[in-house]
Amino acid sequence: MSQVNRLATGGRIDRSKPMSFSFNGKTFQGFDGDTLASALLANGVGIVGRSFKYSRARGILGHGAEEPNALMQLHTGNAAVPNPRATQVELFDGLVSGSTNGWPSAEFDLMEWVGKIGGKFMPVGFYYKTFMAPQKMWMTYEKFIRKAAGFGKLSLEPDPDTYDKINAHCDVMVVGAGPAGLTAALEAGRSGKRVIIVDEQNEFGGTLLANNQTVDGVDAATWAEQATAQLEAMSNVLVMPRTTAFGYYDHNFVCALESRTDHIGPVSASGSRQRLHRIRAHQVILATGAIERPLVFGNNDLPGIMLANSVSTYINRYAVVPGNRCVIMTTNDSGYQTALDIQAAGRTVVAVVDSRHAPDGRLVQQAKAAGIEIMTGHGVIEAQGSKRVTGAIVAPLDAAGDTLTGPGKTLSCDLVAVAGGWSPVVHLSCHTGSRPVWQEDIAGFVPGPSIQNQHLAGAVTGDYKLSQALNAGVQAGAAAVGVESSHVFDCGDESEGAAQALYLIPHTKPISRAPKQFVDFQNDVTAAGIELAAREGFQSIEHVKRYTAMGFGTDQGKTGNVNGMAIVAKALNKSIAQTGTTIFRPAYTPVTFGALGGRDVGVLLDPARHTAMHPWHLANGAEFENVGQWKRPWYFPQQGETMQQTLNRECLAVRNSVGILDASTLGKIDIQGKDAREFLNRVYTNAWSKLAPGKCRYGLMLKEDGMIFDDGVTACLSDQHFLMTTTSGGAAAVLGWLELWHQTEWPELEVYFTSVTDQWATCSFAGPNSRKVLEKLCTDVDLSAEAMKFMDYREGTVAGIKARIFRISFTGELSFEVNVPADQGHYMWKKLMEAGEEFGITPYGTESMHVLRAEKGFIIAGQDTDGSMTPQDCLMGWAVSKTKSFSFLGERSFTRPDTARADRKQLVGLKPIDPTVVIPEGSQIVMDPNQPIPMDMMGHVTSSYWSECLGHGIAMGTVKSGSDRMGQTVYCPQADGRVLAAQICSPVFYDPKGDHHND
Amino acid sequence: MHHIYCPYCEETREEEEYSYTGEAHIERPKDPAAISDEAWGDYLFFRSNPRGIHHEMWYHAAGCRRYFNVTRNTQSYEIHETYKMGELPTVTAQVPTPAPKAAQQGEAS
Amino acid sequence: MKKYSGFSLFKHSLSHHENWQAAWRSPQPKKEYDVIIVGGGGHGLATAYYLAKVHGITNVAVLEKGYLGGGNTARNTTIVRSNYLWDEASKLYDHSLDLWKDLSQDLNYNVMFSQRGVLNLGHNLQDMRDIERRVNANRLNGIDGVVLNTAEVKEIVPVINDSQDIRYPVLGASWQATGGVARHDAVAWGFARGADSFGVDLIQQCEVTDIITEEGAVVGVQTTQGFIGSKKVACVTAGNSGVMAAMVGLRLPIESRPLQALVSEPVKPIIDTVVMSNAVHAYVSQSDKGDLVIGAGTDSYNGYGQRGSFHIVEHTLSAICELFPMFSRVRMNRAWGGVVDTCPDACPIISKTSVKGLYFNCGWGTGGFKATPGSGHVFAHTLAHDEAHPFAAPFSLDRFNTGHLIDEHGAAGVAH
Amino acid sequence: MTNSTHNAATDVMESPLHHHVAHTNAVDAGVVMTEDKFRGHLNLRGNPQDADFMAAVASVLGMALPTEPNTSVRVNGFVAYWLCPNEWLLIVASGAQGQVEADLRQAVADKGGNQHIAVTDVSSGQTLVNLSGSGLAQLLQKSTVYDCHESNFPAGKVVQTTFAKTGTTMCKLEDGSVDLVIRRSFSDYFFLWLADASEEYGLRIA
Repeated sequence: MSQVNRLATGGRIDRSKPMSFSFNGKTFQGFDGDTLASALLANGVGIVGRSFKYSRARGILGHGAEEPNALMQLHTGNAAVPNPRATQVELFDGLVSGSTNGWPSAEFDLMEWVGKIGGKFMPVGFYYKTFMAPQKMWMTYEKFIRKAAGFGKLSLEPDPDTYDKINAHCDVMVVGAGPAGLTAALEAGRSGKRVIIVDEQNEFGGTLLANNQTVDGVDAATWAEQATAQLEAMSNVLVMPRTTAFGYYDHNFVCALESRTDHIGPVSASGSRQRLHRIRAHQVILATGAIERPLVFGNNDLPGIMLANSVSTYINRYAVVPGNRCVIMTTNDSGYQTALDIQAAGRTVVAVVDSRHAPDGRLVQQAKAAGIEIMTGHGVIEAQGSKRVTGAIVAPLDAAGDTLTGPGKTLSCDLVAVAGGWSPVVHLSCHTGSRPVWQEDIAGFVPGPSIQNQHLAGAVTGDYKLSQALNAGVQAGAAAVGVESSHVFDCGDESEGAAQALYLIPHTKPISRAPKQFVDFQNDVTAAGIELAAREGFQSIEHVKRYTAMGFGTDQGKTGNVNGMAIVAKALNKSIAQTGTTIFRPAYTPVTFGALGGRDVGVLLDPARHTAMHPWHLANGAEFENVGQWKRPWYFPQQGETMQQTLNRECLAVRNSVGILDASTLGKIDIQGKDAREFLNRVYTNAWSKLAPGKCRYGLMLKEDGMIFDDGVTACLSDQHFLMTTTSGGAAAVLGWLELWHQTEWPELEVYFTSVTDQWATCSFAGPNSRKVLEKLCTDVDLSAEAMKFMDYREGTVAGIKARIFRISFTGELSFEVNVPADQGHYMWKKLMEAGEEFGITPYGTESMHVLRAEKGFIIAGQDTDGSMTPQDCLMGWAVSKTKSFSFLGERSFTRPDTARADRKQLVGLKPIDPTVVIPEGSQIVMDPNQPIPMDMMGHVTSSYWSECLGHGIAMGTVKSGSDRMGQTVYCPQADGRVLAAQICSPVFYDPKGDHHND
Repeated sequence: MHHIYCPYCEETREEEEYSYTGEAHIERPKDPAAISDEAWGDYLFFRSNPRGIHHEMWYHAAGCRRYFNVTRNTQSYEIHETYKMGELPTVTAQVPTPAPKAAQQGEAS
Repeated sequence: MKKYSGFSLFKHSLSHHENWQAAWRSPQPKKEYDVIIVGGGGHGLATAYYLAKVHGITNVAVLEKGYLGGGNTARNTTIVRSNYLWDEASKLYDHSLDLWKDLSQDLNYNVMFSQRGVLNLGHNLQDMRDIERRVNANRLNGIDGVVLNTAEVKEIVPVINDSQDIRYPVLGASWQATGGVARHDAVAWGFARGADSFGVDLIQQCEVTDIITEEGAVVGVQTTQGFIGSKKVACVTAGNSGVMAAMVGLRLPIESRPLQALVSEPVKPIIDTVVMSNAVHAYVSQSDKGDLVIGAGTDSYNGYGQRGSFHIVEHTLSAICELFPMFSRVRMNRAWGGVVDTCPDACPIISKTSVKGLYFNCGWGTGGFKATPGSGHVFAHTLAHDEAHPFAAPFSLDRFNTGHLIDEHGAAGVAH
Repeated sequence: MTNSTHNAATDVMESPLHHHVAHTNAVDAGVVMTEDKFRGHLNLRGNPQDADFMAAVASVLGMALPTEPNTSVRVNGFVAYWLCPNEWLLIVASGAQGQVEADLRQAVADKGGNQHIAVTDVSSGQTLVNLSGSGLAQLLQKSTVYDCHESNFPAGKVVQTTFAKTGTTMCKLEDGSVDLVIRRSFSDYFFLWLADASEEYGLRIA
């Protein structure tokens, strides 16, 4: 098909670069510089899709972000992109596009008949009134409803593209590179300050690119090119085309999406497809322009009915005239410019239909002089046609535009250009909480007061003259950088007659009976629907929006909202100012999830923290567990082993000889100062005043509500120097906690905290042979049982490295922890492995560690506690001092009525009656498994393992009044019907007297 | 997206560097054992939570690791001032928030 | 109240839908009511409905400063489930779920309650322990739930990333088949229409500016439409509860935080269930219109601005793209924020106060929508009898003094 | 008191980024990474209003500690970063940290020993990475929310801020390059991020 609507000359397309593309399976030609929309119009394509609810044929309405109809399905396979607007898709050779709706095709859609017949029974809100009985059937109805859901289709394959982000900072951020934005950026740029200017289009200039005016005597488009070149030449100005500022957040934070490769091909060959710019600006200048409004009349959604300004843009910028015989429906002078443009393009202007009775502006005179027929005091009340407009019924209106004053007549046409006035693009200014204000004289909302450092320039303020936009830009740019400028641009005579505020053109029939008069094209919201909503009591504009779905589309009501509000206001007998507007939210235009997620996916989703010994674990086949951000070896399977076999081997090695664990991930906080002891007294439950240098002590840390928050061993390195350990996941929180109390409540205490988690690599080796291993590597410390007792700390040299040695145990066996600077951690580990070889030293992971500590009844904070357990609940009252003079954090909460209750859940041991059973962790505990549901649950199993060393399953769990129930049998009903019985016992299953670790 | 002046770093930094840590100027009772369960509960959990001027603490977690105070409008998100620990705000709500007094339960339930 | 049905739609279509009556009246406030409910959101309207329907108390006004259902009801991700950990919470939410099942018929208003099932994903071993614990508790409480492994999750959500090599692989999930979503606005409107039909006055654009007490007892409220008397005032004002409490010199254990949500452009159906992941902070379902409806995390600061910080949305969408690698090509259409009333234990407050005749129903935090009918039902009981409904009793204010907290986030981390 | 001295034997010591040297080094790389490994890092705490403390430290380092926020001082191979009003990071020669720590404690003790100070060896817990090259500015923009433009981040300035999803202390040098302090356990993540973010400019490990 040839480009029937393409002009031979003019426009900003490059005729030397033809491009072939497909739409709904047919191949067409366009040119470089086209959008998909301009290329489709050039080829005479009318129907671009089907409407959501009624499956009506829809064509292109606008030329930019406002387009509600032309949602496309682009590309194929994993490159598929659902829902871009044809008006915003730059054409490239080989582009594959299609409609998102329509079955079997958008051109011949069978659903149209369903819509035509069923539509009558589907007024707004019809879902709420039916499909209620029986309730169960809703899911069945819904299945059918969901079949019609959605526009475009996602690929099921992962996205082949990447997306990234840039943080940017500037003195002045200019949004929009139309006339106002360009002069604002030029003015601000001249000050030398850092300026960023963005525009959603591929080319800067905005309306200048499709304008017949002159700027200081220079053709508008040429002036725009020159201005852009000047900006590009300024090193302090960042010029970003194809970049949409989509969100304006508090404290002048603006987010902009840069499209980097969408105009080149379906998938980015290298680099990111899109880049999110996170911009913090001292001053923001919104030069976002205005969008033309359509008018509401019967069948106003037919293909061939377009915004007048868009028709002019297609002619002037793309050299495309989207019709042969055009009727222009206008309420203001701007429609006349379109008439002149059409005529200049050699097509027929059937008539300009002007709702005003006595228009007399400059453009009106020009049109008259050009011999264009003008019907004043008239309105298009209904369009005719099925797949494209074929005629417009025109009837006389009274001066207010409320009532028809005579019979209508039909004008034959294939294009209706509608100029219903302008809506300033107030979206961004709303994002930070500023409410737009209705301005009667321009019949539009303008940005309201804002607490941001925000400036406005151009059409966004409701002033639509080119010279005013240019001059306002200068002033905004100057104000943003704190200078004064008196430069004034001259664009010739721009005088205009007064516009009429008209939204809905009356029909011969009442709204409820007239042919559908569309307000929101994408969601098929009609004037009748809005009127019905008002009739049914939905009187707030937000209610109307929600009941009718007006403005909920992907265009967020850019063309329809004001008309809808006007119809609501009229139905309620209020003014638009009283009715108000809904609030615009980010995003101004939709933003890909990928860009919002950026590079923080895959391995970069969250940092994986590694210890110094990590390479060894990898090389030796460890399976890893996520503990907080850490990767910890979970277990070290050998060839052919099941996980349980591995655990059995690892645990027995510890019990019988020696095992080694990488404990580097435990949080470590270095504490220095005269008041370190006093501070520890306040944050731990137990007493620290008398802990001698060279000694360690276990401590429990509580939140002020008395619940266990963290635990760990703290060593006294010297009288005023302690090393605290925390859980692996809790280190940052504990350090923040210590700093909080020190900085806010007890600044008088002389104590400093420094994180040394990463400084020290920790090898923990446990088992009866652990001393022998250490003795091979350490000769300068007396490691004998007499000289270095359980919970002692020494400094010494291990394998030639200055080390900290702790005799502490989390396994119940004789055990040592050696801390060395992490640079030497890997080396130390290897040396210990060598030294331990003769004893069969066995690396073990967190799972065996869990088994070994459970055999000893040691808790894991976060597994056996859950934020609702006190030390007493864990039967750890022994770790709570009752004699400290200072009321330590959390102590007061112990005496609250609920915390002091005797029947609280307590942590006890559970021995399965069937010794071969391992009760699943998370099992709930009941006393009587035969009771009816809901059962009286006494607690739950927190930890449970097979103990190879003991030859039976062991578990820990919470049980109401558990410590009073020793010996009682409890039951754990399972999902599969089994009931597992266990006897309540001491949680210390192994070596209750502690002979082993004291060995 | 707050842009917050750290009174210790003496620079305005991005929100991502900070964490919010709750209402400011809540003092720990000097003698917790001496106060009622109600007063303790009030200290633990009850907050003024105003719509408007709010004095609150932020922690410069990714920066200098200092806690400091911020006077911020919880409706407009405007920050009026930031000040160091131990200092008092200069911007306060015109209508003061009510004196601390926990909403207590009636007897029946 | 004229009954809605397929037949009524047909009948009205013959008269071009010109004769539908208003779903509710727009009355002027009377001088005095038996009960004033402050807050015309889902919970307040449900309270009014059940007060009238169950307790026969119809001389009731619902005062709403904006428009009905315009607060968190209008802003949430509409997830309904009852698989809470603790007995107290699960009883309350399951009571609510029971009411949901027949709500459309009860209200004669299709609230589109769609039981498409809810998955709560686990990404590490502790997540899975917590899931086991919660599902076992649910089962023994008579609440449906099963623990699924990765393959079973994949079967329900074929588009999920089930690779075990990713940073936080899906290890499994809890699955509540009876959970789902509902049409949030319809819930408010259905309750409003129902309450109105019993004679409850729904008064919009009526902001309560003060609560008037005499000798420690409530006598009425001062509003932008004048003084309105009542000896019982029930505040159901979610994020604004702290502001209401301050009117009588009370404080609450509540902080109001921004909670953000977003929707994508409509795309053809790709997921059928609700997928929630606490560990990576992402909650997603797909509406009948085709939007992916996504809940983000709560901002950490207090805020009444109905908007939060951008990085929260970024964080959520990186998690979503990780879980659903094809979603990175779909586009966010709109993001917004609500003001959620967060409690220290992530459980609500349904309670009398030290001021006679003043009641609060608040603190629902991020999870109030699912409780709407249950909350209204038990709160109506509390108001009617001046004594807590058994399901509401554990949620009294004095638990913060006694220490009897019902720590849902401490225990299970699933507060949404 | 702890004097942890490093063993000089290099096969014993592994820097946090040691295993990333095998990265495919780009020709004409826009980003060049150099790990300045095994430097001595000491965290120093004390009261800057305490003249004795300041004098004691100056006597050891041969320079006064920086007291202006976000500044650094660099003399004779010693570098001191301001971290907060009572906290500094001292970067000293490889292996010297033990001696410097001992000297600092002694100098303070000589002043009467009553000062409230803390010195902590963190040499092994972090590493110093230098980034330079034509792609540096954009790389930093991708990686940190801090404004690294020269007008805001001149030579000598020290900033603690975010780096992707981890944190860093960074210092601008006279030659325009940037020194970053990276925590050991995050170093693998740091490198993954760096390699990814610098892909479009090319990355070379010097």
